[in-house]
Amino acid sequence: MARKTIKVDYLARVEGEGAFKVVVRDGAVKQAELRIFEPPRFYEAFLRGRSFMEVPDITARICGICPIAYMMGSTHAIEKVLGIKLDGQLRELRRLIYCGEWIESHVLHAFMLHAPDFLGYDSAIAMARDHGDLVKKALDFKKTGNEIMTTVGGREIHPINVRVGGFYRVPSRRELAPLLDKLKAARDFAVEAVRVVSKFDFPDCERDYEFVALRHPNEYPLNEGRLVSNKGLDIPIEDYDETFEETHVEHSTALHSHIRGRGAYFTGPMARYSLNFDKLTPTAQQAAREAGLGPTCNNPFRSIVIRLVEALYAAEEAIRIIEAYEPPDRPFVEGSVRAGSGCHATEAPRGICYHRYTLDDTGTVTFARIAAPTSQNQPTIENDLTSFVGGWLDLPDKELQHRCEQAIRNYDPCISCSTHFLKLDVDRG
Amino acid sequence: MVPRVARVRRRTREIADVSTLTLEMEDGRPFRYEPGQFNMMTAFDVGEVAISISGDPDRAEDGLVHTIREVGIVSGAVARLTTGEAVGIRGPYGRGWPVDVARGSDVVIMAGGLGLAPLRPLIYAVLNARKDFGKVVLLYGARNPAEILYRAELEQWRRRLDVDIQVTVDTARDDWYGSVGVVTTLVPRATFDARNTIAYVCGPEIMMRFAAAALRDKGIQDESMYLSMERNMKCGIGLCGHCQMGPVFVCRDGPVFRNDHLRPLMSVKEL
Amino acid sequence: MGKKPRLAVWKFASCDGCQLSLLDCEDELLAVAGAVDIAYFPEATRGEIKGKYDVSLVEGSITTAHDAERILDVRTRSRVLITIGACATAGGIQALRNFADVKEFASVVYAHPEYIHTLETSTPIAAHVKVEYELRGCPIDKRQLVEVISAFIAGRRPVTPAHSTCIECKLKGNVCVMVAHGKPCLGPVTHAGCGALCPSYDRGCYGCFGPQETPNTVSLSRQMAALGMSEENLKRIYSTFNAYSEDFRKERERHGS
Amino acid sequence: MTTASATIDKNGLDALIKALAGRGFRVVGPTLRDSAIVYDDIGSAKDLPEGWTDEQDGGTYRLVRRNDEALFGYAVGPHSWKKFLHPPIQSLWKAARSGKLTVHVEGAPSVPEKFALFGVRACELHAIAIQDKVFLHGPHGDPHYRARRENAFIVAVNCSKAGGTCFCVSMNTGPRVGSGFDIAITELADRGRFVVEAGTERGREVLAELPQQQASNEDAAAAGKVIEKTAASMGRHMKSDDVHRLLLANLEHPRWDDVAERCLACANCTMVCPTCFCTTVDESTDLTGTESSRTRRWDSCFTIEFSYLHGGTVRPTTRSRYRQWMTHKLATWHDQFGTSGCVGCGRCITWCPVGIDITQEVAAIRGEPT
Ligand SMILES: Cc1cc2nc3c(=O)[nH]c(=O)nc-3n(C[C@H](O)[C@H](O)[C@H](O)COP(=O)(O)OP(=O)(O)OC[C@H]3O[C@@H](n4cnc5c(N)ncnc54)[C@H](O)[C@@H]3O)c2cc1C
Ligand code: SF4
Ligand code: SF4
Ligand code: SF4
Repeated sequence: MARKTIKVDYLARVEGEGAFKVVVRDGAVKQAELRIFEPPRFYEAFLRGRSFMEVPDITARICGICPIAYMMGSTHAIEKVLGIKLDGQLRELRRLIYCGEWIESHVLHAFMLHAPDFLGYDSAIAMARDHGDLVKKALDFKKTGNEIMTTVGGREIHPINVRVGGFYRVPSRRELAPLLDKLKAARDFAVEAVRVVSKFDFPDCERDYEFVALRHPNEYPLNEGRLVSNKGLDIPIEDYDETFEETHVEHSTALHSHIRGRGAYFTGPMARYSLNFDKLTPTAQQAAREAGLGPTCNNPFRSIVIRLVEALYAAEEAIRIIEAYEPPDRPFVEGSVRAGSGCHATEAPRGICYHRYTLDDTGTVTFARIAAPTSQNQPTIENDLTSFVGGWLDLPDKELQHRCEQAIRNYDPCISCSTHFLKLDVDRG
Repeated sequence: MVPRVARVRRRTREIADVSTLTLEMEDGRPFRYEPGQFNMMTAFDVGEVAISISGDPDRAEDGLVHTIREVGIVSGAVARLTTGEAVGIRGPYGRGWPVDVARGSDVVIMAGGLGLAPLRPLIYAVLNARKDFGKVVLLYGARNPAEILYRAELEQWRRRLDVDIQVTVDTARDDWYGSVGVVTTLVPRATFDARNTIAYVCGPEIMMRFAAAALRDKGIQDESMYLSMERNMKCGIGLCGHCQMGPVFVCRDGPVFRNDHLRPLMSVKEL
Repeated sequence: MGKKPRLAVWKFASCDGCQLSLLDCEDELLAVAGAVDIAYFPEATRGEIKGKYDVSLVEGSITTAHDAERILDVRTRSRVLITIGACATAGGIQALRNFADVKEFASVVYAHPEYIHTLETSTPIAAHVKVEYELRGCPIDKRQLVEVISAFIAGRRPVTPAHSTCIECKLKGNVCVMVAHGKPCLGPVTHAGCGALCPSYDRGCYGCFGPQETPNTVSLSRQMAALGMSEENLKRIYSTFNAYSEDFRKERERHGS
Repeated sequence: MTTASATIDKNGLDALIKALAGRGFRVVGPTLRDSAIVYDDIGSAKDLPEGWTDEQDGGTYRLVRRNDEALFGYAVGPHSWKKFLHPPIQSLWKAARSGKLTVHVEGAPSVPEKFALFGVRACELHAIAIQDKVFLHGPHGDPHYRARRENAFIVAVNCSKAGGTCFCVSMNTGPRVGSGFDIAITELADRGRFVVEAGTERGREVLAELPQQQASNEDAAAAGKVIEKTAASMGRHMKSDDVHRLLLANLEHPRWDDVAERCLACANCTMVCPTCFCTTVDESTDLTGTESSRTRRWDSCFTIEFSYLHGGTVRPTTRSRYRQWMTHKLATWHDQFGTSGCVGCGRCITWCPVGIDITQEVAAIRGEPT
């Protein structure tokens, strides 16, 4: 049979550029490929030769949606080389700024990118015409997240106040205080938001994932913890390289990750939630229960609910931190520059973000490796899609394409960190 | 610092990129000014620029007249205002052409390009009191025939016979019967009594430099020459500092200067 | 005002941060959407109006042959083309490849460099097509973005001064970090726009808005060296997000290859 | 006008700040921030930089501890009072538009804040007097400046320490405060007292409320000594009597090229100078096209746009821009306003990131060894 390739429209509302290709043979999906075209930018190559002090500012530029994640990963990894461990208020401030990014990123994804799918709009702007109040409140929520980042970090995108060892300047109580009322309003909205999205029409779907997330004895994981999974993995971050492997496939500039000897795994909000439900605040737990979620969730279509539960958590956590805040005596801790290698992983809004650096005795980077969440999830996304598309093959192409888009958006694939437009290619053989 | 609102009563396209607006102040009162003064004109939403008044000072009740060349965004927005539209006016500002000093003397008026606009109120003032002055000569240079400003009016004045009007263009095609060459080439041919003449010059800075030199060659002293300068202006009233030229504020001390004061300043590069 | 102008947002090699700035204008976003037709903005909408656009905001640099073609198409479809951010305006951080061997870079990052199709250089949009206006910053400042859009709608010149960051710093009442704390700062040679953020946070500017209108990098470098900056660090400080802008590139070269 | 002086102690000084606040003034004065002494709101004597001083030189400023508890033992810092009287950003007017034809313009109200400027030095009094000439005494005044200025209460301080870049003596502007204040203070740090005198009736009224003592002859003499000592320890000197002629006769001096090689055209000197007054205006519009406004903002002759005329800029080179700045300060200011534009405060020297020194530049043009 002649090869027939159906080209469908671009996929929008994902951050980054890519395409989706489905190969159909004999009425069954043979292969689904998430192609990531984001032009390579070679961060790991040009980080070599830079001073350790420059790394957070440079890695922030990997992604405009989650710069804090890259700043946190790199600072912590380098701090391990320099023998720095932050505690007290500096550690809290780092959690605070990360909460800002979680709120910004989750609310952006949930309301600006994902909710329009469920409600049948092209965009949040179009959605605003009928759901003005909801969109406005969501924008305010997002703005509050951004304001945390601007207050602590200087600006929301590529903050300038994060450095190895802490911050350049720490905020005063007076500077943080105005955030409190906004966060409290945001928290109230978040409870409502969880309820609103929980009523969306979700397909039934239970996937069997190996969830991988950080777990910390005392808190919902952001910057610290052990790498654990629901299938028995429980390792220190230092064992990441031994445990996970990245491969390079032809159809993508993002690298694919697997657990050595086991295969695909899934990181991100669903994994974090399912592995750390007990560490959520009572309000967040209750909101989740009322939304019909159990302590674990295997339905990727419900990820939007989980994102908002996490945003709710982040708002409460931010409130807690600000209420207890006392400015530390110094904005940063100085380490001793020495040769060595250090790695770290943090929980970016989209999942585990791993960094490893080797420095020479002048503090110059000689080796850098960064594993972004989207590339870790790519094999899982492809597996899921292969399975979903099978059930949709009878749909008209336009409808099929729309379904695929929606399905891909479940994973909030920040393609620019690995990689925009998703072009759907259906090769029906 | 707050503009008054005026309304466009009439807009006339003079030449390709130059229009004349006749404005009416919103309070309905005539706008009085001296020849050579300017206004700060605001195109609302766009910005404010310095524009000379180009009307007849003795007929202020006929409206406030400005002639504007569209060179950029703000001047473009002002020049393209249409009948009825609002425009902001601050002014009149600056020291204009001293008319009285020329009573009893010959008058030479030299204009280059749009420089004719700020000189027009002076021409009206002189013509309105024609018998107070000796010979009146207008030397005008434009880039090409299509660029000649106020053409109909120039014709009218020419027909009066009591003014000597010479027009030249830098370049022309065959259908131009007038003179070709820069405006300074008109000076040697003009007839006036150099020892008893007041000259008024306006045009691009480089043109004014050469014009002043040509007039000097003809025997007119710098003390008897007046030139109008342009400098960047943000306030028009000596507070913003932008229009400084050495010791002077062009907006406040000028824009019209006697050349014995101006020449030393013009001779310093990038002053 | 007649018909609403049609706005398109395009992405080339970048981190998405600059276009995200538009979504980060939470207070103005709906007003912007009311004032212009957002005709093409894949990051925010799957709706797409085909054809020509009154204004295109272009993010990202040109790093692939495909993108070099695509920008030509964007140009022909746009009445006014505005580049947003350091990538689009100066090549971005990825332009560090312009000083290196791309093959070697690819081999460091990818197991199969042969799968990677990329140009030897990362170049600004203006190196490929005519650009009406450039908005600086890594990332752009969202107030400046709203300013540019508002100015475009009103038909006025946007207020985005090209002078030094120092002026903004002083307008804010900051204490100079270089003079009072001895910290090297690129503020004097850096284009204004950010509101002098870094000095407000007690650190020297690292030049993310690129060179100001008349930068004297030679004199500043001399002073930073006097403050203890090594040649190597002098080279590094000019080698970031605007490394490929002419002024920073030349200064970079003065500090060793 | 001065009256027989009295002395007050720190409590008296504190009472003074509170008395001013009680009269509805927003009291602003020297206080510590970001390792410098800036001018900002002060609520009590505790907010003053007790026991601190500064070390200043071309391009450098460092705070250092004094070995006493002096409250005014430092020279001028990065701020000047113009930030209050001639603020960096001033709204001028707003216009509301309905339809294409109707525009309603409303001037920004000049409801002034009532400032009490606390701790104004002699050079700064002169600087304020100079800005008065610019903004009040010309043919067109600035209503916003006028409103703030007329309300301002001035507490001056005689300098007890010359800064490393000070040269008020050369400019005949200090260190002794002459006129233009409501109250003047001289700190006798070693005695923990301040000699105070009133310069105006309202100054006298305020002083009368403070706990005080008659100044002894000894205290008065000590105050005189403090000022004399300051005058004798200026960090910089400039021969200023002929500087007008000197600069205007040397507009093509090679030294301008030399300074252009060093000058960053960053404009810091103009921003910190207490007399520099230049501004530009920004138009802004909202997204709905119904409102626009104009705002005035500090500008500097070091920018390209400053002298921009269609087709090019009058001063494209740093050479001509620096020359404009310096000749304006020291020479053409005399022609424009009948006074020097420089009061010898030294800020432009200290806060120039590369330490360009106006006194040295003058000396170099004069042909003195620098
Ligand atoms: C005293 C005086 C009288 C003038 N009279 C007239 C007149 O009668 N008719 C006329 O068409 N033009 C006149 N001009 C020139 C007119 O002001 C400029 O053409 C206008 O400012 C250009 O502004 P723009 O924004 O359109 O152009 P752009 O080139 O975009 O200029 C940007 C900005 O620079 C400044 N600027 C640029 N050129 C000049 C200039 N030549 N003079 C002052 N500021 C400038 C303005 O602030 C302007 O907004 C006069 C200028 C002065 C100083
Ligand atoms: S101060 Fe400099 S580096 Fe910092 S945000 Fe501004 S332009 Fe960027
Ligand atoms: S020119 Fe310099 S020394 Fe003179 S008043 Fe201004 S800042 Fe002070
Ligand atoms: S003199 Fe100094 S402060 Fe002034 S513009 Fe030049 S470098 Fe900047």
